[in-house]
Amino acid sequence: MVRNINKIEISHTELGHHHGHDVGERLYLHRHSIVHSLPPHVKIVAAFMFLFVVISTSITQWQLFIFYFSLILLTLTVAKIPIKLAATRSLIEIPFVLFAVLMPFFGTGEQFSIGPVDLYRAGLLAGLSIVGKGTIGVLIAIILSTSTTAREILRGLEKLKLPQLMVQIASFMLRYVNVVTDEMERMRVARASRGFEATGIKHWKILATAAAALFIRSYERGERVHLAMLSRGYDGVLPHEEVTKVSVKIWIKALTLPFLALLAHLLMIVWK
Amino acid sequence: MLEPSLKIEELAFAYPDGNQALFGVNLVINKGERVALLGPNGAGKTTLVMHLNGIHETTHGKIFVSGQLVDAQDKEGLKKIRSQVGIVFQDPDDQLFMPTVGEDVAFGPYNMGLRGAELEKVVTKALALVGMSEYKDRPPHHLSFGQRRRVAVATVLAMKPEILVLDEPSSNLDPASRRELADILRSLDVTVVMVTHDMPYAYELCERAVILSQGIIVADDKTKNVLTNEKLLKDNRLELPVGFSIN
Amino acid sequence: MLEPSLKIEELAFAYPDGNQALFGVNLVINKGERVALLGPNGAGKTTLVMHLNGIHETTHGKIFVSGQLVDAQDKEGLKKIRSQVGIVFQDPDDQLFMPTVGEDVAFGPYNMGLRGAELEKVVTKALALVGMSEYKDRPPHHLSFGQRRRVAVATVLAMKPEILVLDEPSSNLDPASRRELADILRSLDVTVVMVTHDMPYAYELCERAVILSQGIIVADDKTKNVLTNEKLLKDNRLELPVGFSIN
Amino acid sequence: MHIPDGFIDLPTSGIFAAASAAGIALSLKGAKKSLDEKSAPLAGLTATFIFAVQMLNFPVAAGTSGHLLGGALAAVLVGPYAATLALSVVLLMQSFLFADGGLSALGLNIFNMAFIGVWVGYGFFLLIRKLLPKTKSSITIAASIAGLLSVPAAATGFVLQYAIGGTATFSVQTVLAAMVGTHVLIGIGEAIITGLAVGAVMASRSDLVYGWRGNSSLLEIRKSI
Ligand SMILES: Nc1ncnc2c1ncn2[C@@H]1O[C@H](COP(=O)(O)OP(=O)(O)OP(=O)(O)O)[C@@H](O)[C@H]1O
Ligand SMILES: Nc1ncnc2c1ncn2[C@@H]1O[C@H](COP(=O)(O)OP(=O)(O)OP(=O)(O)O)[C@@H](O)[C@H]1O
Ligand SMILES: [Mg+2]
Ligand SMILES: [Mg+2]
Repeated sequence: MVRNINKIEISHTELGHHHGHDVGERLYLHRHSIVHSLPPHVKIVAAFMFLFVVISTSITQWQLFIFYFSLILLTLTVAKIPIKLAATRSLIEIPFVLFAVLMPFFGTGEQFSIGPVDLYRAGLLAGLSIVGKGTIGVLIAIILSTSTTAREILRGLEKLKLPQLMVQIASFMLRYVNVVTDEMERMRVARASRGFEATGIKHWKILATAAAALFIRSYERGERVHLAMLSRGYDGVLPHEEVTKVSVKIWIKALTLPFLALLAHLLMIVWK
Repeated sequence: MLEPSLKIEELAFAYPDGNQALFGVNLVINKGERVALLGPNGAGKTTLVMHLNGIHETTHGKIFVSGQLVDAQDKEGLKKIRSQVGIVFQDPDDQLFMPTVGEDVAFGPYNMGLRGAELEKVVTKALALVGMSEYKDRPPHHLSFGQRRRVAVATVLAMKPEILVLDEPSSNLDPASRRELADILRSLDVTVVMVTHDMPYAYELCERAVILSQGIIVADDKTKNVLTNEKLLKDNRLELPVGFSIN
Repeated sequence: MLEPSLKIEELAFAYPDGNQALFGVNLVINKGERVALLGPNGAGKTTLVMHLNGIHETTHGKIFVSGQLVDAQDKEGLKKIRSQVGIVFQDPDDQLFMPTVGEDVAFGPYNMGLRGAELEKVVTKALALVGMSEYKDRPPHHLSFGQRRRVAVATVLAMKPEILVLDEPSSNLDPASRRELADILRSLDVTVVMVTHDMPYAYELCERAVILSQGIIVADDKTKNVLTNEKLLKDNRLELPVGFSIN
Repeated sequence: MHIPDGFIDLPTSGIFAAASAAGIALSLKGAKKSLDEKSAPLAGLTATFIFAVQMLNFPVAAGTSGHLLGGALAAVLVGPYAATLALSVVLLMQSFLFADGGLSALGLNIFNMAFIGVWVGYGFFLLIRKLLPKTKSSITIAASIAGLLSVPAAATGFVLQYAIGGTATFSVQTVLAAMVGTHVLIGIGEAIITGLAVGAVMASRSDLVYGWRGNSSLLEIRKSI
C-alpha cells in the first residue's frame, strides 16, 4: 500500500537575504548601494574623519550640526537603510541622553528660566553637545555596521594595521558567538523537552548550573572546531578574496562626506 | 475506540530561512505499535520528530498526542504532552546539558515532581539499563560519543514516557549496546517511533515501517513488505546491506 | 623499504580531568592499506584518532606519519603532517565552521594555496562526490545530520590527503550514501583507517581489522578472521547483525 | 560605562588613545609567550563571554550605564596580557558593531576596562591567592574578590578622565561619588559571575585556567598485543 499525497506548498515569510546567524550578519542589511560597495577600510577611515570634524565643532555653531545631520540622513538614504531601523538601534545611547537631560537642572553659573523651571545655560549647552555629538557618533557606527558585515569590518581593521593577534581573537569571537548561541539553543530545547520552564527565582539555581556548563561546553566545542580548522591547514588567516588596490577614485568617493563637513566647518570659522 | 497515540494531519513546515522540509505529512500510530520511520538524508525525519512534542511549532496541519492537540500556545497542555512523549535526539549533544550524568538523568523526573529516594531509584535504574552506572558523576561532555548516546537514552527512559521517539538511536552504538537497546525497547510497553538508517535493525524491532521522502510519506506498510519492495527502496535511497537477507 | 604510513609506539594518553583513555597502543599501518578500527564504546578509538595529526598532544609514546615524528612543538612539521592526514570527525559539528558549505569545503584547499578556478574545481568535485552540490550556498548548521556528515567527508576529500582517517563515517548516512562512500573510498589510492561499529561495512571495505579495547590493541588480523572469531567478538562487545553472514 | 563620542574632549581622548595603543603593544609582547595553539581560542571564547555579558546594560543612578566588566575573569582564565587583548577586542567590536561606546572614545574605554579592570583585578587575584591555601577553591574565591574590586577601580579611571577632559557640568566630586558608589554594587554581580565561571572551569578543565597550574597525572601502561 503506497500512498501518494499531493504536496502542499505552504507560504513562508520573506526574510530577505539571511545567511547564517552570525552576530555581524544579523546586524548587516544586505542592499546594493555605493555605501555597501566601498571597501571596508576606506569606510572606517571616512567614518573616523567625519567624526573628528563633528567632535571638534562647538555646539554653539548649531547650523553646522544641522548640516552634519543632513549629511548623515543623506548617507542613510543612499545606503537604503530604513530610518526606523537606525532609530531603534540608536536607543543604545539612552543612558547618556538621560544623563544629558539632567544637566541643565543642576550646575553653576548663568541661569535663565523657561516658564516655572530654572535652567543653567552652561548645563544646557553641555547637555545638547553630548546628545548631539553622541547621536552622530552612534549613527555613524550604525551606518558602518548595517552596510558592512562583521567579517568585512574586521578585514578593514586588519588592513588598517590592527595587530594579527587581535584580529585572530576577534574572528574567534565572531565565530564563538554562534557556537555559544547554538549551544544555548540546544540546551534550551533539551530542558524544555524534559518538562522544564524557567518561571522564577526558584529556577535560578538550575539556570546558573546550566550557564556554567554552557561555558565549558561552548569552550570545548570551540576548541574542537579550532583543532579541526588547524587540521585543515588554518594558520590564523581566514580565506578572503584577494584585495585589489583601492583606486584614488574610490577614496575620493568615500571621503566626500568628511570633506564636506570639514569644508563647512572651515567656512564657518572664516565667516565668523 | 481508543485514541491513537499519535495522529498527524497535513503537517507542513518551513525553517525560518525559508527551507521547506515537510509538505503535508499524514500519519496515525496506534497505542503499543512500534513503527520504523525510514527515508533518505534530508527527507524531513528529524524535522517531523521535533514536532511531536512541540519543539517545532506546528504552523500548518495538526498533531494529536493521545487525542490532545499539540499547541504551542497552550503551555499547560504542552507540559503534559512533553511528559508523555520522550524524544531521544539524533545528536546526544542536543540532549545532555547538566554538569554530571546523574544530574542529567535526574532532570526530567525531577521536573515531574520526583524527589529523594524515589528519584534516586529511577536514575539508578535508567543508568543501569544502558550500562552507564559507573559514569554517574562524570560530566556528559567528557564521554565518548557512544557513551553520550547511551546516557541520552537513559535521560528519556527515566521519564517513563508513553510514547518513545528515537532519532537514529543505534548510530554510534557498539553492536552489543545496539542489541541491548533493542531488548530494552522490546521489554517496554510503550508506543515506539524509531527513525533509522539501519534496515536490519528496523526489521528486527518494528512491525510496521513508514518511508518519508522529500517531506511526505511515500510508503506505510509491514516492515517486511517495505523492505522487500526493491523499487520502493531504490527510489528512496534505501538498500539492504550486502550479505543480509530477509528470511 | 618504504616507510609505513602510520607507526604508533606505546601511545598512552590521559584527558585533562585525569581519565586515562589509552594505555600503550602499538600499531603499524602500511601505505595503501585499508584498516578497520573496531572496539566497544569508550574503548579509546576517537582518542587514538585525534592523536594522528597532533590534535591531542602525544604525552607518552611516539607516532610517526610516513616516517616523520608527530611533535606538537614542531609547528612546521605539524603543518605538513596535517596536510597528509585527513580526519573526518565522529561529530560533524566539530568539523564544519564556515558560513556556507562551499566555503567550508574550500577552507582546506585554500590554506594549501589553491585559488581561483582551481579552488572552485576542487570544491565542486568534492561536493559532487558526496552528492551535496546543490547545498553549496547553504549554511552547514542548517542541514540534516546526514547531510552534515556528507559535507564533513567532502571537506576532507577536498584536501586530497595521503592518509584518510574516518571516525564512524557511515553513521547517520542513508544506505545509498553509505554504499557511495564505500565506492569513493575504494576508488581512492590512499591509506584508510576507518573507525566503525558497522561490522558488515568493515568487512566490505577493509582487508584488515584491529580491535581496540580499554585503551589497548587486543586483536590485529584479517577482517575475516576477526569477524569469525566469536570469542574475540563477544569479549569486545562486537557482534554480527542478525541475518548477516560472512560468505 | 562605555563612554560615547563627545563626552570627553578630543585632546584627552587622544592622550588616552595613545596610552591604550602603547598598552596594547606591551600586551602583544607579553601574550605572544603565553598564547599557543590551544589557548588562542580560549582568549576568543573569553572575549565572547564578556561580550555577551556586557550586552546587559543597565542605567546607573547619575545617568551613565553600568554593566559587568569581566576584566578579572579574563585575567584569571587567560592571563593578564591576553585578557587585555581580549577586552580590547570586545570594546572594539562593540563600538563598531553596536555603536556601544564611541569610536573616538575607544582609547578611553580600553584604558578603563581593558587596562585598569584587568590589571587591578589580576593584582588583587595574585595577592589574595597568596594569602589563601593552595587549593582549587582558593582560586575561585580569589578570582571572585578580584572581580569585586576591579569594577570600582575601573570606574575611578572614568572619573579621572572626566576630571581632565569632561564636557559635562557635574562636579567631579558628584561624579566620583556616583560612579564608585554604584560600581561597588555592580562589583557584587561581577564577583558572583566571576566566581561561577572560574569555579565551573576549575571543576572540569582546570588545565585551562592560567591562574592555576595543576600537576598532570602519571600514565599507566598495559600490555597490548
Ligand atoms: N535548521 C535548519 N534550517 C534550515 N533547513 C534545515 C534545518 N535543519 C534541516 N534543514 C533542512 O530540512 C530538510 C530536512 O531535514 P531533516 O533534518 O529533517 O532531515 P532528516 O530526514 O532527519 O535527515 P538525516 O537522515 O540526514 O538526519 C533538509 O533538506 C535540511 O537541509
Ligand atoms: N573530553 C574527555 N575528557 C575526559 N574523558 C574523556 C573525554 N572524552 C572521552 N573520554 C573518555 O575516554 C575514554 C575513551 O573515549 P573515546 O571517545 O576515545 O571512545 P571511543 O572508542 O571513540 O568510543 P565510541 O565508540 O563511543 O565513540 C572513554 O572512557 C571516555 O569516557
Ligand atoms: Mg535527522
Ligand atoms: Mg568515538
